[in-house]
Amino acid sequence: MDDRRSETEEQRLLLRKEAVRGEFGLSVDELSGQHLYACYQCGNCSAGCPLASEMDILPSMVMRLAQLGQKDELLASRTIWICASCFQCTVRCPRGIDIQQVMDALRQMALREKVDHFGPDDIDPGLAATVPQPGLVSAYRKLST
Amino acid sequence: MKRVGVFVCHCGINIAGTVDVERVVEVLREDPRIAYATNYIYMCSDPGQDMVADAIREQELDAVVIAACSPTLHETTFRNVSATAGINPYMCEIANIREQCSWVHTDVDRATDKAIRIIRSIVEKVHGNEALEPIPVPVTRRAMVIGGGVGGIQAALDIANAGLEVILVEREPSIGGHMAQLSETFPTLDCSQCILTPKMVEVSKHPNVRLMTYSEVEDVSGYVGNFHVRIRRHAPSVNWSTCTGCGDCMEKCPSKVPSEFDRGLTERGAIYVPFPQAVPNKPVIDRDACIYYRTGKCRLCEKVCQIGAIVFDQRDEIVEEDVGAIIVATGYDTLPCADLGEYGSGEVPDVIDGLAFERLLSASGPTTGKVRRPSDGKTPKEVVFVQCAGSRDPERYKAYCSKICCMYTAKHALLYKHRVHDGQPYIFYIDVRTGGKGYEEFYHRTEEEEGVVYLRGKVSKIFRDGDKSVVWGTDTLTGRNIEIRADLVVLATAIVSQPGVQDLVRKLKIQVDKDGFLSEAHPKLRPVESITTGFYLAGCAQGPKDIPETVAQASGAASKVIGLLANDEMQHDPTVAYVDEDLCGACRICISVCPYDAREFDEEKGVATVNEALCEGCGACVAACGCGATQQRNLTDGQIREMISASLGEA
Amino acid sequence: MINLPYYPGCTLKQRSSHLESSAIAAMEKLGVRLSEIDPWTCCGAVPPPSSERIMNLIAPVRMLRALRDSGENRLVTICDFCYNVLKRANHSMRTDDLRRKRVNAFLRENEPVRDYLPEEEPYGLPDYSGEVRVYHLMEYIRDEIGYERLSKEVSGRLEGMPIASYYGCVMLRPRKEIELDDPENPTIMEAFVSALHATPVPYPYRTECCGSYLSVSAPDASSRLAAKILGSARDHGAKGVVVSCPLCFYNLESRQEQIARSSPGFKPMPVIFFTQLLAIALGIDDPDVLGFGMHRTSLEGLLGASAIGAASGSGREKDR
Amino acid sequence: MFEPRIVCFLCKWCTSAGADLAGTSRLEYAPNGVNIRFMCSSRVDPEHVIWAFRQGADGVLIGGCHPGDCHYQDGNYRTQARIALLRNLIEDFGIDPERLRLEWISAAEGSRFAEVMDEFTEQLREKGPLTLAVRESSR
Ligand SMILES: Cc1cc2nc3c(=O)[nH]c(=O)nc-3n(C[C@H](O)[C@H](O)[C@H](O)COP(=O)(O)OP(=O)(O)OC[C@H]3O[C@@H](n4cnc5c(N)ncnc54)[C@H](O)[C@@H]3O)c2cc1C
Ligand SMILES: Cc1cc2nc3c(=O)[nH]c(=O)nc-3n(C[C@H](O)[C@H](O)[C@H](O)COP(=O)(O)OP(=O)(O)OC[C@H]3O[C@@H](n4cnc5c(N)ncnc54)[C@H](O)[C@@H]3O)c2cc1C
Ligand code: SF4
Ligand code: SF4
Ligand code: SF4
Ligand code: SF4
Ligand code: SF4
Ligand code: SF4
Ligand code: SF4
Ligand code: SF4
Repeated sequence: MDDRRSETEEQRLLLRKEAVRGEFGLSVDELSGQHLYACYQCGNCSAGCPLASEMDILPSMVMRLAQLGQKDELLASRTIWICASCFQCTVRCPRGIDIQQVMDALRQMALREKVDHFGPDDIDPGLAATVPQPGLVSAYRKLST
Repeated sequence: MKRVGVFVCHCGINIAGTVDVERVVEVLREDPRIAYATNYIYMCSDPGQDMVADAIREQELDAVVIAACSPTLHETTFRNVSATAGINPYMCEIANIREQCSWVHTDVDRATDKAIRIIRSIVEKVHGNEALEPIPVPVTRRAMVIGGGVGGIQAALDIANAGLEVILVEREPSIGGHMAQLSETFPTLDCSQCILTPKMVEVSKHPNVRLMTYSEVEDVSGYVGNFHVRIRRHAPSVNWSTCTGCGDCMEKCPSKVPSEFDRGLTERGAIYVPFPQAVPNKPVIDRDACIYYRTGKCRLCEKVCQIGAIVFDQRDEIVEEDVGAIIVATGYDTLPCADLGEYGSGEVPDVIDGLAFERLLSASGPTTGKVRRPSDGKTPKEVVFVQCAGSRDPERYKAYCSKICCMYTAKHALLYKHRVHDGQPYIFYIDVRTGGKGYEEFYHRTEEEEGVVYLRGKVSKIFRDGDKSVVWGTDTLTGRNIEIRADLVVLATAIVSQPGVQDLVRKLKIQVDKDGFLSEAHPKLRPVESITTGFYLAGCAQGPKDIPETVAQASGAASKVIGLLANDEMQHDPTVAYVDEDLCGACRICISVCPYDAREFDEEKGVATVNEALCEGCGACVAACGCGATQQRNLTDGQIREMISASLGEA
Repeated sequence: MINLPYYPGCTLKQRSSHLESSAIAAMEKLGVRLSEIDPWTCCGAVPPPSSERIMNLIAPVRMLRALRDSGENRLVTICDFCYNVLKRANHSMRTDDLRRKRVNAFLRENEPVRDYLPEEEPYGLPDYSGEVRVYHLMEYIRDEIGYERLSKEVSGRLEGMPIASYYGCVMLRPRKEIELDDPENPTIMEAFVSALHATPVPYPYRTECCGSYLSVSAPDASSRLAAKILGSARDHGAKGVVVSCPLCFYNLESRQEQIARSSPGFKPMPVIFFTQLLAIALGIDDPDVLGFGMHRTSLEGLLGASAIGAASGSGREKDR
Repeated sequence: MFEPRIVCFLCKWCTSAGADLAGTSRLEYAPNGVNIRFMCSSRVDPEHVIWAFRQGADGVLIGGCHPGDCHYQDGNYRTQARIALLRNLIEDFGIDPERLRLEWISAAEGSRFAEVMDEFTEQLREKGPLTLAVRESSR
């Protein structure tokens, strides 16, 4: 009985004001130039994201978790690496948030804290020889330090 | 020099506890600017009031200062006392030594000092005061209502029933507005036509109402109580006094254009009435659509009309009227589907807006109330409703919430279920807003009993695929994206202001907010009045509203008008701005600062003037006038200087 | 002949040389000489010049500024990525005071000292504030040549050919900075296709992203997107897809074998650059110019065997 | 201790009503100001302020409704613009612009009014009496 309770307890997001309006949110705001709290969770970004089916956390939920200061969960997510910076979410957000920039900010933070998500070694040499430069440059710039 | 008397009140110990009233009186008696000073325990009591009146007579005072509580409490009391004692009420002023002195200080010496300064400053004010009379403004006891939707109809009826004349001006050939297009109305589901049509007939038959449809206000001059209006009556090209409304002409007219009333779901002729229950039920010729006006050939309607009522060369007519008050009830429009690129720009045939769906649901509509989709007339089995289409989107569309669409979408889904029992409605929403009596219950009913699936998320894209309209949305509650291959999609498009509103408000000189809705004088306390006196607001012209709120505001506006027109004259506070013509340098700054358009320029004399009936006495123009030409009655710059000096002088 | 300053970008010089060769030849026929600006450097290629980092803006602004200082006020580019970067850099020089100051200050400091400059102008020429108009070649054709004129200049070779336009992600977005067309309901490519007498095929996926650089980091995800886009175009009756971006071309054209592997039932679909289409319509059939040899997916289904045979006799693949 | 003298120009609808509320709530504050009630803060002419300084005021407070709440629509915006200009002007006269204070105080903010009066009085006490060439000569 007791065990189960402590388990459910752990599933709760422990909110503290340090997390909700803390360092993390501020640096996301600063790095992305966007206001996280402008997001009112309409979900439009998720609904139109062409890569949503490849993501573990939908873009709107990325925004929500960022509002709640859930840094670890976000930086460990697959979503931030799957986002192709296609601007679809950005052109549709009713609150004018450039979500793609928020993704970029999260990627940067992850790169600063951890190893590269993707580096020259990960690329198939055949691919490297044929893929147009914007693809290569973007991949390196966005996905590695 | 005026003989000024000062009456210092103790208010029990409320004043006397902190302010040494005896000393105050002693000091004031020494003041050469003061002829008489005394004190009393309760000045507003009957004996206190008598004391003031007696002193005015006995001491032959020209003016009095009551040093007591805030003027908001007893200014009127003591001005009345002064009047009964034979001096002009504007010769009485209040010095506030309670709220702004005795109650907020404890040091007796300093509070007493301050009280003396306060009194001396007010004494200087009355020295400069002149005797004033309220400005009488004559009133034309007739009103005009612009817009013949449910709001305008209600307002016109209320005024007419109070025994006053009303002119009801409607731009379209028939009154009724949007409510006439609706099927059934939330939350009670009464049939819209059934409750509206009797009112339309009543207003058209009312002896006190002059109905002018197919008409527009050309211009308005004058001010509250005395407006002069010019109304353009568009030529219907039909002699309405002889036309019987038989409809033969409409049946035969070969021209066909989309019907505005049916949101393009049906067609009408060039000669038409907008809908069968129209009031008045007389046709007009839409000259842009008429073959004869375009090519010089046809005149079929003329041939079939037994009466000979068709008049091709009829001209617009200008009617001039005087009215005392104007109600603006010009309603709303909805955001065109064409503006919504991600929802198909209005080009996907089975993506329609809420008003079109109302027509599909309406028993008198193009499908006699059976839900059929526009593309192929089939019964749609899966219908997606999209809320907040163009609302709550400051980035691309409208920042505000359109207020009624949550409710009418619930209604749409429910009525759809009633018509198509095996159909499945889905509603995409961001929030469900049900602020109204019985509204939340209505929403629960749709959700629980009617099996409507509510999906929390915005729809990002709609496109046509085969005969389906594919909807991409999300459900933020499960964190899953959704695709629905719908047979019909209904967009709850944003409520927007009338496209013509800018033109209208320019003519009326009233204000609109950034979204084009009419601005009210105060958002809480004067919600049915325009900022410009004499204009009143009703219905969606002021902001998105449902029918109950529209009707409530219309009745509120009507009662304000009835109050204003109750007498032949209105009284206006005389502490208004005035101009010393010799000093005026004709710079016209005053004209630009006045929020009420009370300042005008007399080209002949080359000086600025004040329209006293419009001036609210704010003083902005007085402060703006660089020449000192504009002053305010009983608060001139000279008075203010004296007040300042007195407040800083020795106590 | 009109001389039009032209920025090629890295890709057009190497892996997508057929985009450049067909563009130059076709524009030549329309009386416009694309003259490469000199010198040019890589534009940076990363679409979002993020607000905090001005470094992404330096390379594009330096080129635009040099161009302005040489008296030009137009620049055309073809690659969607270059266009996005140049146009957005330009936009921020027009609208963002702070960034304009910072970028210009940076450029000044790193400028070679020119002692012939007069004293009163120690900083040389005035700040760059977005004076050059950056065109996409498609935009130049629409706005400066005009589709009406174009449709008169071309032959009927493409008459009635059902072609789907694919916009990709960065040609139209973000809306406020690019302002090329409505990103939700664009018409520029369809109108271009019509002007060439071909038949534009509308389909829902025309503005859905093909995965961009995910072909490098998450190739399977990008394959799945490409399969949907090409499948949707096919379902709506297209015989070919026209693109303007080298990366789109790569994702939709060069990777069709992988796409076929991950999406059973996938059928190859011809993909062609808009400049190639234009060149064909203008009667060009030099195989070196058209560069069909660089295609991995047969164009036969679109152009017919004879047309391809003639044009693809030889082709260059510079990188190989 | 130096007791500064303050002239307060208050609009009738908001700040004067706020001052009344401070009274009904019996909030104590420094008695250094005398209030002069106008219909609207926009009635304040820069001349009035300068006059007050010349007549011996050590500070002038102007109180109006919060932006957007003006009874006369936008009077307080005008005041704000005028006072901003006036600040520069009085500085040229050798008057510390901090001696002129503009506050938005609503009819519900009695405590705010009391606070402002205390704060302003204290601030002026620190600054000491205003010495002014024009004033000296006029005395
Ligand atoms: C799809 C939909 C469903 C709805 N369902 C419901 C419901 O179920 N229940 C409910 O309570 N509410 C409902 N509403 C809201 C309802 O329609 C409005 O509350 C109501 O119609 C407002 O009435 P009105 O008189 O203010 O404006 P309107 O009905 O718009 O009338 C304004 C009138 O003014 C006229 N006019 C405009 N400009 C001028 C001019 N310059 N000169 C002269 N005349 C002019 C117009 O022609 C029109 O006749 C619904 C609204 C929509 C869009
Ligand atoms: C916490 C809270 C915050 C709010 N904030 C806002 C806000 O920010 N903005 C806003 O617009 N609205 C706000 N409101 C709503 C606002 O309070 C009401 O809209 C408004 O007060 C309603 O006024 P009323 O005159 O109808 O009723 P009330 O204010 O309730 O007045 C009714 C009066 O009738 C008297 N009375 C009752 N029965 C009898 C009887 N039998 N005989 C004689 N007298 C009787 C009562 O004593 C009372 O004085 C808020 C409400 C709450 C609860
Ligand atoms: S579209 Fe914008 S407002 Fe909506 S959930 Fe995404 S980030 Fe938030
Ligand atoms: S930018 Fe990223 S998150 Fe936004 S729609 Fe494109 S892939 Fe999705
Ligand atoms: S007049 Fe005012 S101060 Fe005097 S007794 Fe009456 S309430 Fe009190
Ligand atoms: S036919 Fe004549 S009488 Fe009948 S509706 Fe038409 S105009 Fe009127
Ligand atoms: S003249 Fe005009 S209105 Fe009359 S029948 Fe012909 S088209 Fe219709
Ligand atoms: S009323 Fe409901 S549907 Fe309409 S805008 Fe507001 S929240 Fe959206
Ligand atoms: S006092 Fe105010 S309302 Fe009167 S004329 Fe002057 S600015 Fe207008
Ligand atoms: S501001 Fe004064 S001087 Fe100027 S026009 Fe008005 S009254 Fe005359």
